[in-house]
Amino acid sequence: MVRALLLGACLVGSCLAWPAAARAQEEASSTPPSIEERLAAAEAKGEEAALAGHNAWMLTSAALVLFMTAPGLAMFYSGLVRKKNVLGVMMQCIFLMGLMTVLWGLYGYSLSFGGTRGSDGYSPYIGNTEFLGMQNVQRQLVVDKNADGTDAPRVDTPMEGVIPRFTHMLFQGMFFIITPALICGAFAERMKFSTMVVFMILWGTIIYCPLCHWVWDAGLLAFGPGLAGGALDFAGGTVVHISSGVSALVCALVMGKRLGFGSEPMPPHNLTYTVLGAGMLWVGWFGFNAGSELASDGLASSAFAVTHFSAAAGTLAWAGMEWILRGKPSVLGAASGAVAGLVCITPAAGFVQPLPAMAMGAAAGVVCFFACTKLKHTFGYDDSLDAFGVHGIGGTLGAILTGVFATREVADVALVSGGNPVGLIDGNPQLIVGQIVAVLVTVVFAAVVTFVLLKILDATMGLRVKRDEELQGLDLSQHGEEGYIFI
Amino acid sequence: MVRALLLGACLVGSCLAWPAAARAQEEASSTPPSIEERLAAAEAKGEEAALAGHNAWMLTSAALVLFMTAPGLAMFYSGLVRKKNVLGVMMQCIFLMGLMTVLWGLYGYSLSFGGTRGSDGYSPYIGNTEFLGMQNVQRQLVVDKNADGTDAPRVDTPMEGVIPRFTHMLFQGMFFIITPALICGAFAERMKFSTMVVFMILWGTIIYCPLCHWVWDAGLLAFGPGLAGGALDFAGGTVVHISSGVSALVCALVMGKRLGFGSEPMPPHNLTYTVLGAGMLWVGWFGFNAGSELASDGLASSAFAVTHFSAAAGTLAWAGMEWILRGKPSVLGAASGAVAGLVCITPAAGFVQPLPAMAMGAAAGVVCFFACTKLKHTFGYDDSLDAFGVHGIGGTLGAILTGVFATREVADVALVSGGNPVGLIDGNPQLIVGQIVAVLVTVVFAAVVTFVLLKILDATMGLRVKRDEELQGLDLSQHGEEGYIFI
Amino acid sequence: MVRALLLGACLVGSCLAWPAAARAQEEASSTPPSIEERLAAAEAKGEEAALAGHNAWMLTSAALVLFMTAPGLAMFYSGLVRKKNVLGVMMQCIFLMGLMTVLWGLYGYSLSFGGTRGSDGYSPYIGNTEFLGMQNVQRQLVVDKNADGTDAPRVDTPMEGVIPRFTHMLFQGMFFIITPALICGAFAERMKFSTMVVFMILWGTIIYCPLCHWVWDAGLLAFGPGLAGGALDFAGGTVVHISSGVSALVCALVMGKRLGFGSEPMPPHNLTYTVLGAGMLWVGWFGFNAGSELASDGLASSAFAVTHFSAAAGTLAWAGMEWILRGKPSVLGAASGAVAGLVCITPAAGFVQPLPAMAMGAAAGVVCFFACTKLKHTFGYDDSLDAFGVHGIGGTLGAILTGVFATREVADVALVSGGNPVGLIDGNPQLIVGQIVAVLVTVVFAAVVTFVLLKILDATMGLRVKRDEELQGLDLSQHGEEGYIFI
Amino acid sequence: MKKIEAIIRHFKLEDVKNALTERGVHGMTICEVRGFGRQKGHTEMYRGTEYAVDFVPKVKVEVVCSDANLALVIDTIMRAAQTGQIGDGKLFISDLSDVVRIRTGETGEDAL
Amino acid sequence: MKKIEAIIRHFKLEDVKNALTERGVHGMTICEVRGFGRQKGHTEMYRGTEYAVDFVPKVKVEVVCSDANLALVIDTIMRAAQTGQIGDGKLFISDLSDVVRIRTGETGEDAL
Amino acid sequence: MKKIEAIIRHFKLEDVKNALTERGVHGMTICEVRGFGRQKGHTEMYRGTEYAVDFVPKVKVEVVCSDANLALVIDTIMRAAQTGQIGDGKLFISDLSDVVRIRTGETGEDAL
Ligand SMILES: Nc1ncnc2c1ncn2[C@@H]1O[C@H](COP(=O)(O)OP(=O)(O)O)[C@@H](O)[C@H]1O
Ligand SMILES: Nc1ncnc2c1ncn2[C@@H]1O[C@H](COP(=O)(O)OP(=O)(O)O)[C@@H](O)[C@H]1O
Ligand SMILES: Nc1ncnc2c1ncn2[C@@H]1O[C@H](COP(=O)(O)OP(=O)(O)O)[C@@H](O)[C@H]1O
Repeated sequence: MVRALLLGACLVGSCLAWPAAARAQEEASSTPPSIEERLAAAEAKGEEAALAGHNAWMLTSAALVLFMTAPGLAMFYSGLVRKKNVLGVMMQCIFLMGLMTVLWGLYGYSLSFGGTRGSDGYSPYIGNTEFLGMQNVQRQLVVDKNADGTDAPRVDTPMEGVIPRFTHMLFQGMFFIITPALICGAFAERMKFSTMVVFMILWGTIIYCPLCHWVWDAGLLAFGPGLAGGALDFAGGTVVHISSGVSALVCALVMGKRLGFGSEPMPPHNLTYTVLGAGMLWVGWFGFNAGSELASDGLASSAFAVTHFSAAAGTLAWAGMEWILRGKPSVLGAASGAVAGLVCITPAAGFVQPLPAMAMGAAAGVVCFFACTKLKHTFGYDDSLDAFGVHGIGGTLGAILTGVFATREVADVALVSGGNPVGLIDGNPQLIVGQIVAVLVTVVFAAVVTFVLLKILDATMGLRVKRDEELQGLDLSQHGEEGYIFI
Repeated sequence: MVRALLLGACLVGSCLAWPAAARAQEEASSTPPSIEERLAAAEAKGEEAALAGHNAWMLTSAALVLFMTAPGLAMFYSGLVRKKNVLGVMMQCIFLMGLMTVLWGLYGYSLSFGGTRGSDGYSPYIGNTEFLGMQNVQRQLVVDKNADGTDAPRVDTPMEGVIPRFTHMLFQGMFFIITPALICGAFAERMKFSTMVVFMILWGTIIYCPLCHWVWDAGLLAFGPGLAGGALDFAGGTVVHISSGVSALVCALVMGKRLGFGSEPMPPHNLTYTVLGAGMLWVGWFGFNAGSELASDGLASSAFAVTHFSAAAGTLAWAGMEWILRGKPSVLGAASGAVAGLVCITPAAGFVQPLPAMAMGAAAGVVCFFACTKLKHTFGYDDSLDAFGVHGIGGTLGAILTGVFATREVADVALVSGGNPVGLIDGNPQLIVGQIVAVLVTVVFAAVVTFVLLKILDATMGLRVKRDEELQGLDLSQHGEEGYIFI
Repeated sequence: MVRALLLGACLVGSCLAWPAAARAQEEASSTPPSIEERLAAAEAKGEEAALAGHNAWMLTSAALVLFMTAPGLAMFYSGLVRKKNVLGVMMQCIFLMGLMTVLWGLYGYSLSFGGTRGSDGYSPYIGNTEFLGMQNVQRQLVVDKNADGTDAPRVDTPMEGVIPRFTHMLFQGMFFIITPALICGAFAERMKFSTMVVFMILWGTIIYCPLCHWVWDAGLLAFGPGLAGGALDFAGGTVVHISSGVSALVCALVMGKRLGFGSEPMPPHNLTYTVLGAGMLWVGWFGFNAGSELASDGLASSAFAVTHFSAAAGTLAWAGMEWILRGKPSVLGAASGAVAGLVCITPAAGFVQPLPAMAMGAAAGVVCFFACTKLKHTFGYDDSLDAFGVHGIGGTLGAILTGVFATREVADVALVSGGNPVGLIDGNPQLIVGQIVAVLVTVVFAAVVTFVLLKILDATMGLRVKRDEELQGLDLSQHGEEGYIFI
Repeated sequence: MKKIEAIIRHFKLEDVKNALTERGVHGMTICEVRGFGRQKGHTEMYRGTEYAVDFVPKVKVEVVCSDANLALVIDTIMRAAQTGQIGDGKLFISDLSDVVRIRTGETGEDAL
Repeated sequence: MKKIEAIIRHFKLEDVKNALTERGVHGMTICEVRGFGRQKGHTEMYRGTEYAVDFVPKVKVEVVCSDANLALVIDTIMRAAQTGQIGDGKLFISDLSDVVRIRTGETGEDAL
Repeated sequence: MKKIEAIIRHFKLEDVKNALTERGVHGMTICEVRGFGRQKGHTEMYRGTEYAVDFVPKVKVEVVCSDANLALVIDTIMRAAQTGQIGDGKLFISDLSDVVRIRTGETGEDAL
């Protein structure tokens, strides 16, 4: 923005939060500043600089997580459906970007993160109204007094740890978009768009917000105060992947199969999109996991590294299983394995070492491979894009393995270990209990509420498009458009 | 680069700018440093750290804004044309990335930002030669003297506010690429490539650089010294969107319609590209708007947040209008709405609160929807990809609503509010006048100069490809290539 | 992660590394802290902030470099092959992301960067076991003592310069992915997948790791201690581009031409992917080159800028050559020119000024244009996607021109110039000798080892797919999948 | 010999193929076509511009058979492709003067 | 009954369809084809390699009509598809021995 | 006049085209088709679901020629398209009652 003026003033925005320091600095030109003044200036500069550094990484992370939904997931998922439904899937992604963001700003963030344990009005079950409509998040004018009694107005941005609360809200808000978007994989190619919209509003409000509060706002499942000692969930094993994966399974079961499922071929119409989307998810996941440190520090780097290793091992494992069992590694297998590895490391990202991370990724590749091939075929449900097989199963595996591999060598001392053993390999068997309890609570909660919601919606609005519409494809029937017109 | 050596030295590059501090630190190993020395080191460290943090975000932002042009806009726009012109559109984007960057480096940055108000050689009409060929931007060797009289060479990177001027130049240079690229939407599928190249050189030089100087280098329209008190334009409502949108309309009018417009169907050949491109634009726009703070601070987070909210509201509003008026929300509508919301919030990003931002996005979704459907059909011009309908109209709306919703609760105190009311909701009716004046000046300036340029080019080089070439498509006729060979 | 607790503690992760400072700050609420205490806190804050800022940029850079491989290179390369091989190319990219990452974590990083010149166990030929299995890279628990004798456990993240070593490892690990992936361009559409996997494991281990050590870990070719004074290679002219480009040529020669090469048309099946991929490469390259500064400072900005200018000039030069010689600029030409410009500036990014960078980009555009058109046709080898023509030739040109244009005005004083002339334009003819020697060593080393590897693999596993498989396409024959099913 | 060109619905292709092979007809050639007839197309809307897409995607199945087999083939396709709703498609029957198998040069019914 | 196969230019399809429907012909099937004939193709150039693309994209329109209608259909298509420049395409007329409507089993002209 | 419909392999198209033009046949129309016959298709596998793709991509080349030229055209295509392996394809020969050149209105052999 305004450049020339900006030079006249001191150091843009944030500097204004430290008017004393700023003034000290300006006076410096006339008389040499005292040690006291220089120290105050250095302190202010340090604060500004720390905020700048952490914020730089966290804003980038927020952008990366949105990037995961579109183009990432939109591309990954839409490549897997038939051509006639390609826009249907993409529409779910982009529309949810709009819808969930508005809900998050209005009340979602408050229901998730409103209230601080120990202070008035805090509940371990659901967030309070602290941040409703972005109050206490947005900037506000504060008028201090100068030493000479004149007004010293400044604009204050509320902080959350080392970053502006705005940044925290944004980062977490991106999770509120991608989590419901993941569920879309289960009912792809057959769900009525209008019902999906209502379902997601309810799902986000009644399932996501409480879960998020339980796990990440010192609630029911949080490490420490939570049930059975609570669970460690660095970046969303329970909140994001188990919740969406289990709800996806319930959707697949309640909605029933696609017309022609099992008899007609339904191969992915554009695997190139799926691979490219997987690459984008991999890149974006660095923001998802390393960003969940909510700061740019050594632990963020560690989380980034284990994320990368797990994804890599997952890629090799899934493709390797295919190679062994069917003679050919497939690119869909490699892409799926990468995602499985990423899902599995998510809850563990801030607690485990690189080699265990590779083991976790490899385990996820193998287990999710069987979930998406054998398990699904055995039970015969139509989880179109394997949202359950990858996110539900992979997330559960990750949550439990976090209890195994979490270690005080990695975990934050002040928040987690206090220097004591953390996971099973550290010699502490307790954590696994907390992890399993958290998994069970999440599974039951997500499954039951999703089931009830779907039944109500089925009775009122109807879940599926009409038979003809399904045959014609969602692109034309729901949106009146075609994906590709190559003539 | 050189790792092992690097360990031997101190702290890479930037540290060298503070040799005193560095030396102080090194000596620390022998005798305990004095408070004075430690303070000097802490000050140096603070400077290094602040630069690192702000620069991290701004380099990321610069990358994000380039990402908006390609792949973002290239994908968004090219999906909307017919298959035979897909490369024509992409070529315009990638070629402009080359062309405008070279111009920017040679003289564009200087014409836009050369000179500081108040100092010699400054003109409010056009930048001076300060930065020609990157002088005063690029690094330079400075040889200081050590206390003992020996040479202490160091390389200095000129600063611009809290970031290296290089970073400022890069960030602004990305705007110089995307702004002309936006215009391409108006004459898609029919403009001669050679003429486009010449047109864009002239447009960038004669329209963009002055406008940029007027608004962002304390010139004719700048807040404060500008006409009628000047206008607030955080990230380019006038400079980027109104200028390109209005020029787009003039292009559409002067060039005439595509052959077969109105009689033949011309549906988007690949809406999947358009949606994916919209997702990329949304992500990249965070760099565009939050980066326009030119620092990583609380206001950057605020700008990021309102950008996100406005895009979300725009998505819902445009798709919602379609749902109400035509019974189906379309994915093109959702994507267009997101872009409309992003355009509208651009001038306001650093001045408004979240809820007003949602209102602005919603307004943009509705207004641009009507502009691209009713208005265009009423007047019958062929703005192929609605560059005017979205950027011209959305930018104008945003510029005016900035006058309404800008508030001292958000705006930078030192640069903008001084603690006093800013926009209409703060109780200050003056700003709206400045905003409207800036809009009018921009509209008239861009329209008239574009018109004259086009008329001259029409008479000399010809604006349109030949009839046969247009029928064959630009890919083959202008570039001798095909987009997809799927056989 | 855990939000509410986080507020109770101090400043997340990194802060814990400075418990004294943290405590000082907490006590501040009761008694005013002494100058000594405040200074310690300010020093700690400065360290935290600097780490945060540099790390923010470097993590972003690491993500950007992965982004270059997929979706970037996957899209760029796959668009150039025939439809039946589109997945084959993409599979190479995504599988290598998994494979090379696992190797890097297990031993690659250690072989490349293990050991510090001057310390025990260092070899200039190959890295040692310092970082095997991520030891000395990963986090570790350290138990200090408090003043009162109680334990003060903290988790330490080893540093590398100003960033966590984890970050350094990640950033460099991304290079270990993209470099082999570049080679895939030479044998596209005909190589057996299983053989490719084995080849890349060997190539990475035997060629990449040593080369990386020679150049970037103070080894055989490093600036200063290296042969003939060593070479400057900021971001990988020799290590990445010459090594991969030359190996690519050897692959093309040893494997022979694709069936039907020269008689059947083999046009790019999806140029839209290629252009979009080029855009992604351009964006990602900012991380590649500016990230190679390993810090967020003025030199990073400079490297970013010259990267951008060179890419731009390359775009114009290649497309311009076509325009002049064939009457039409092609979009493939523009995209190829951008990549050529990016390749050429890579070794020079931290050493040259903007205008020379433009000259280098333009030279690369012209030279690589001739390499990919005339040279290839003259010698008749089938380097399917011009990996040699662009990376081999462009990298060589860049390495040599670095010797010409590197200047003390830009280069890091402490690490490189010491204030003395650097390149030819500074008046120092020596550097060019070192550059040429490094190029020759790299060319010979990469060519010979690749040749031997290929011959062994040819005799044991076979390099090419069977004739029928090649006709059917790699997607079906190697992976059992189709890229697009548009019916 | 006869050529039957059957214009059918996409999702009936599997059924038609299976029905034919079950009845011993082991050759056919298919092609994507778009048809215009009684069955209505659909409208698409892009930023306020409405396009009537009158052509409906169909598959054309071409089966060449001996005169003797004609009735069987017609009957088989008819049954397999019928849904009873407008747009089921048509069979066009014509004479071929000869058939040649490229691989062997066989002609006439031997070539099938 | 007769089958008219018309090879026409892409951008004439709308006109042909409208002309036919105006004259009461309410059925046709179209298909993307590429043609080789007098009309020249184009050359494409990718990194110095030149490809001559000899085949030009065309649309094949198939109309089945009664013998009585043949002249009308031919005339209608001719007029609508003509530009007068090389590459306008051709009409191939052949006999059909029968037509069947899959939905109803009607045959002959009733099936149209 | 005769119409020859040749179902051939993709990679033989160039050869067929060249062979025909060498022998003075300067017109043809081609179309992407998929064939089912003796030649086996392939299987594809996506996350554990296996699809047998029975249809093999082929190209249909349609050449219209005078009765006199028929043998030449058949022979030319046969030679150019043969590999000797299952799946080389077939030629279907039928009579045309007329040909019209849209541009000029010429009919019969003049229209070719
Ligand atoms: N006169 C015709 N000539 C060629 N194709 C026709 C003709 N009439 C119909 N068709 C084809 O048959 C398809 C089905 O015809 P339509 O009238 O929609 O329904 P129905 O098969 O029930 O009669 C059309 O989509 C078109 O492809
Ligand atoms: N002998 C032929 N057999 C089959 N199709 C033909 C034949 N000759 C021409 N065609 C088709 O007719 C189209 C137009 O023919 P062409 O010679 O280019 O121009 P014109 O239609 O003016 O005679 C060709 O593109 C091709 O599809
Ligand atoms: N009865 C038939 N009707 C129509 N097309 C056929 C018939 N039989 C074979 N074809 C076509 O001919 C192609 C080749 O036939 P196929 O039996 O595979 O091998 P061959 O050509 O060696 O006999 C098939 O893919 C199909 O397109």
